[in-house]
Amino acid sequence: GSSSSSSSKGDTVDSELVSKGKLTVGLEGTYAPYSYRANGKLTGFEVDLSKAIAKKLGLTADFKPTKWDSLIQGVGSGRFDISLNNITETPERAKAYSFSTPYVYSRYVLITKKGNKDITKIADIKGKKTADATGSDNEALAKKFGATVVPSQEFTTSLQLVKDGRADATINAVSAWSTYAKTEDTSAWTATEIPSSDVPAAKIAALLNKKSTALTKAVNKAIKELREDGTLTKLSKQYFNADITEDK
Amino acid sequence: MVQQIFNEYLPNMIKAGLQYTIPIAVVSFILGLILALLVALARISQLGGAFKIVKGISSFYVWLFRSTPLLVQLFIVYFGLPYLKIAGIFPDGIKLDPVVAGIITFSLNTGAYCSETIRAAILSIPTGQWEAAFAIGMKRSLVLRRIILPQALRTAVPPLSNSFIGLVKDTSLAASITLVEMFQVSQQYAGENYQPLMMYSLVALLYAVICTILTWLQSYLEKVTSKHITAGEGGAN
Amino acid sequence: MVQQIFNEYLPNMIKAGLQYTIPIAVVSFILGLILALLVALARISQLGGAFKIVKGISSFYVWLFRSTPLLVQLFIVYFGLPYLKIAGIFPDGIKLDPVVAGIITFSLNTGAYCSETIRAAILSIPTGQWEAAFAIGMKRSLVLRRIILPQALRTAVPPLSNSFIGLVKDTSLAASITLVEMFQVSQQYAGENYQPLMMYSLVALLYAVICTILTWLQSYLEKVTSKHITAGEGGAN
Amino acid sequence: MLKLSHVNKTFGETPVLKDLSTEFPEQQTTVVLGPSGSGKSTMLRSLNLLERPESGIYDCDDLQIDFAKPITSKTTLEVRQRTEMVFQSFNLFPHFSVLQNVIEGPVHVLHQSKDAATKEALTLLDSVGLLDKADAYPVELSGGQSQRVAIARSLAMHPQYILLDEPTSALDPELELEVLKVLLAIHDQNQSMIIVTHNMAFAQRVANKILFIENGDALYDGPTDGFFHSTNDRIKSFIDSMTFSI
Amino acid sequence: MLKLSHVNKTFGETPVLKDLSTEFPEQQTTVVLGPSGSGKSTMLRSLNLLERPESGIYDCDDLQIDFAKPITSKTTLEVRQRTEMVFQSFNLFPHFSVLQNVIEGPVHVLHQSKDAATKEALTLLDSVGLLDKADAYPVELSGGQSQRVAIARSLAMHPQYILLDEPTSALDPELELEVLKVLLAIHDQNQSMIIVTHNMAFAQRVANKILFIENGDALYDGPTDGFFHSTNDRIKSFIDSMTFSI
Ligand SMILES: Nc1ncnc2c1ncn2[C@@H]1O[C@H](COP(=O)(O)OP(=O)(O)OP(=O)(O)O)[C@@H](O)[C@H]1O
Ligand SMILES: Nc1ncnc2c1ncn2[C@@H]1O[C@H](COP(=O)(O)OP(=O)(O)OP(=O)(O)O)[C@@H](O)[C@H]1O
Ligand SMILES: [Mg+2]
Ligand SMILES: [Mg+2]
Repeated sequence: GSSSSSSSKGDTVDSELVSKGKLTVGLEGTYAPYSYRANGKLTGFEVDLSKAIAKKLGLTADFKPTKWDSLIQGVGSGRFDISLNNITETPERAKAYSFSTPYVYSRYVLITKKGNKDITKIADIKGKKTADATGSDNEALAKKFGATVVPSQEFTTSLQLVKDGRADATINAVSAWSTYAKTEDTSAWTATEIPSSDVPAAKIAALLNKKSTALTKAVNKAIKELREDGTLTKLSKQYFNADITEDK
Repeated sequence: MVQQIFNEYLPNMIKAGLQYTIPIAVVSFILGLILALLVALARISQLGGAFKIVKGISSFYVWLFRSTPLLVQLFIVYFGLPYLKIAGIFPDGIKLDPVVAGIITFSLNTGAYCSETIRAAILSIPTGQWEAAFAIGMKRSLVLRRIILPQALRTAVPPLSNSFIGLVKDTSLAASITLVEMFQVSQQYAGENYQPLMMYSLVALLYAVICTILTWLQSYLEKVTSKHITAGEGGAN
Repeated sequence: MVQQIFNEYLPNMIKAGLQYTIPIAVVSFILGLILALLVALARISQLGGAFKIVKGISSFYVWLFRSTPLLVQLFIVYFGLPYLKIAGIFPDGIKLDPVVAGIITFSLNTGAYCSETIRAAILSIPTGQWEAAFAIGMKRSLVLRRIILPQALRTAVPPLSNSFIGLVKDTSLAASITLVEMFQVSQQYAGENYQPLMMYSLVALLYAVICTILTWLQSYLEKVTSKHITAGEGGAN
Repeated sequence: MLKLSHVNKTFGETPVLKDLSTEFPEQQTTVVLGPSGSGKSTMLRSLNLLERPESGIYDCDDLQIDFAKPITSKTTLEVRQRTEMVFQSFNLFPHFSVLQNVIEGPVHVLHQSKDAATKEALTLLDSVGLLDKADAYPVELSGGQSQRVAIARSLAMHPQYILLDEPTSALDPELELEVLKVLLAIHDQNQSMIIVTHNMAFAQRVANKILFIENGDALYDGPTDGFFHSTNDRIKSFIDSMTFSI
Repeated sequence: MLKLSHVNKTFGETPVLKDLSTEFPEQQTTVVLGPSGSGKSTMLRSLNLLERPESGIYDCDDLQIDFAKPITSKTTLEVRQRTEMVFQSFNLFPHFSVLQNVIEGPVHVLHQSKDAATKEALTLLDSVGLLDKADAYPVELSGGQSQRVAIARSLAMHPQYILLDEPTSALDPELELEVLKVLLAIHDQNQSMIIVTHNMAFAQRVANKILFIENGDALYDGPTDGFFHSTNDRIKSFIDSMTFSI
């Protein structure tokens, strides 16, 4: 009967894993500092975090770099156990997927072309064009504030669009911007952090399959332990130069 | 969900299709065909001298656009040309509107493929047709215009139609240069509802409908244009 | 930067090309060709009865894969098939390895296009060849194998080569099913060094090199295979 | 002996063979004459089952075929082994050399050994004067040479009957001559042949029997002399037009 | 009058025309005979500048062309308006109706009005017996009909000379006859013609002059009677082989 099949499933973490002994992680691998390629190797905050979570679960992390749509669908189709890709929890997404407890509270930055006096705060983007990645919460936010979204595939493209005057502004995570600013020339833009009074920080969490109840629990426990033993803060400082793991 | 598909997802995808996918494909194909014709004519031309440079450029163009991915071509035209700053003419680089950039790139791309098709079609017309036209005193340009091209274009209908169908599907890459065409709309919905598989399948359905209609049109066009033409010359038993 | 291009970017892109792009393209093309041949034969077959179902399936397959975007096909095979749970056989759905899923999809896709090419090539062989073979008492299958296919495949070399070149470029879509092929590597570098335009151009260069080599191979192959064949039947003046 | 009785064949609405009955004596050469479109090719192709008439009986020695009934593929193959067709447009296999063209049937249909087939093929090529072209490809041959290869190819199958459909009408007169000479030699060896031709001089020289078809039916079916001295107006005007006297 | 003097033409390494000199009298029919590959077509095509010999002089009435020098396109067009070519394979324009085929040159090259051209075209089609086919397309015509349209097409250009390269060798004898009759009628109107043919009976009937080419040179160049009663062995054996007497 149906009752036996539903109760026998998802009892243990092991039975929920895509492949035995491994935590299969979906991510883009093209998004610094969360996950990116340095010296030919996959690295980044979420890469290290995944490894740490896997270790707590007694597993090794197996990374599957892919496109944005694919890392969502990968969890849904049971190809990945979990996806970590700066994903924001929203009520709509929670209908289809489980989310772990947040591991980062991401604040937003509003970036405009240097000298743009029209846009100084998030409310100013109403009726303006913003460049944001399709499906991202940056896009959702821009729409919420009445902007027309120019879809772009990645952060550098968005910056390029603003610089070229093809969009008036772009919204992104403070973390992504500061990483960019570390190595690149930013003199073409003005960046304004959006205060939490205007927009609360986004809860960044891992995406899991709704069926993976045991795994979700185990991941939550691992994140809690990593937070308590200071690993989370250490990684945050290493990659973001700040502790953004608490909702301040 | 089912309700949303019919009330929201499909209507908006179709809207994007009518607004971007189809107009861009149609305009690019027309421009591409004109370009293809000119390039094909340049490449089969027997003019020498300075015209050899035109021929060389034509061959290079065809090679370039056939041997690099379309996505890269789009990217370079849209994001690369702004770097091309020419003092006096383009002091700020060439910044094209995405629709314009898309149409230019798609035209250039499909033009390269179609020029090969048209060239092959012209070369497939039996030399007897050229000679018969020369014999009644026609000049090369007149022979081409009145005798060869009308026949060649008929031969070229099936492969050109295939190129057009391919182009319709390729417009999905226009998302990378900020155009919200059909495929991009499906991705936007996937970003909201986290159901990419479902959204992709919906948009695939729309592509299939468009392509099927185009295939019908193709058979119709083939039938109409080849009405009086069979293999080679008619009448020889 | 220049140093990095030669020490890091290009070598790693080439590595990805040798590891994924080329093997996947080659294997898929071989499988696709076999499939294309079977489908073409099924569609031109004159068998009736239950075989009509095979013909119907073949036509449907060709239609389906030619009229939907390849990206969607990849997505459905990799992410969609796991939903296909068949009690007893696939209780957990069909979960294919990404390389396998890629090869299957690319084979099916290129097979659909190539089957049309092969079918047209078979139909282009003059009926006289069939009749001459029938007249010496050959059975249909023997005629196909010894007389028609060898000639048809030669006619088909140019369009098949084009399909193969197209396939090489299309493998760039495999990134959506977690295969880090050449194009994806260029995007990874772009995510790190914030130079997408440059990275795309580099990878375009590699594609251009591959395609150019393949084009040379094609002309060579054409020359070799059509050595004894000219238009239609030789010898008639 | 080959024999057709009451054979009917239509293409679409057009009747092409109308209740045609005739026979083709063994070890003799039957020449089929008639205006264009009268049904000569259709009849000849029916003998090799390349066309399927709708009704009528076809006797092929001990084998009897009723065209009104389905024909098994075994019967078809049997008939095709007893009859060989030589086409106006030669239809050599362009991807095979001359020798390969000739041994294709013996090796792959009659299952002879390749060596034996090659040996015989070379003898046959010699007899049509093309031994030196054994390794050439069809594209390198003139029309006359191509047709002689096609004749050798059909002889290699040791058919009871060779059927030839205007074997020389694609050829220039001088090339025609070389093919006709070969056919005469085969005729002199008492090989059964059925030849459709427009060459009256050749017909008169080679035929043991003339079959004159008009409008899908036999208007004349008898000895050669009788035909060329016929008093029938239609036959006389046909012979006149064929020998060009305006 | 057309006149060739010391014309040489090679294809690759092979000399095809060797110091050929001859002339083609006006208002007469010159028949060109010779074995296959002797250079007949090459010579005829040179008269219409479809081939360009390497050296020699070509006089076309007042116009003189030195083949060793470049030929302006103006001269080319001039020569092509004085001479019209009729091809063995007809080369009708398949996408035009019969009438359109005939008026194509008059309208687009001679810039006649469409009405005037149509009127004359219908007269010409009538004279070749094809008035009822004016609106048909080439694919619907028999070979003989196609060739008659091609002849009408060339007549519509009012050329000084009509050049015909084996106009009937793609046709069955009965269809050949209908074309030859049309040519005879044109001959009787004193139209200057140059005809390459293999039909000896027709050659004898129509020729005012015979040009026999062998190996790229004129072996005989003179009156018709002299040719058919020549004592030259080569000519005698050629005539024999053409009339099939094994
Ligand atoms: N496959 C076909 N489909 C339709 N009609 C055909 C077909 N083959 C032959 N016919 C018609 O059948 C009639 C007889 O044709 P057939 O080829 O037997 O004549 P033929 O006597 O051989 O003529 P020819 O001397 O021109 O070769 C013609 O009217 C022809 O148009
Ligand atoms: N375009 C060409 N390229 C190379 N060789 C050619 C070409 N055209 C003709 N030839 C050669 O030139 C020679 C003369 O050819 P031509 O066609 O003038 O002969 P012909 O007298 O008309 O013969 P036929 O009676 O067979 O028509 C032949 O050996 C032929 O192979
Ligand atoms: Mg016939
Ligand atoms: Mg010739």
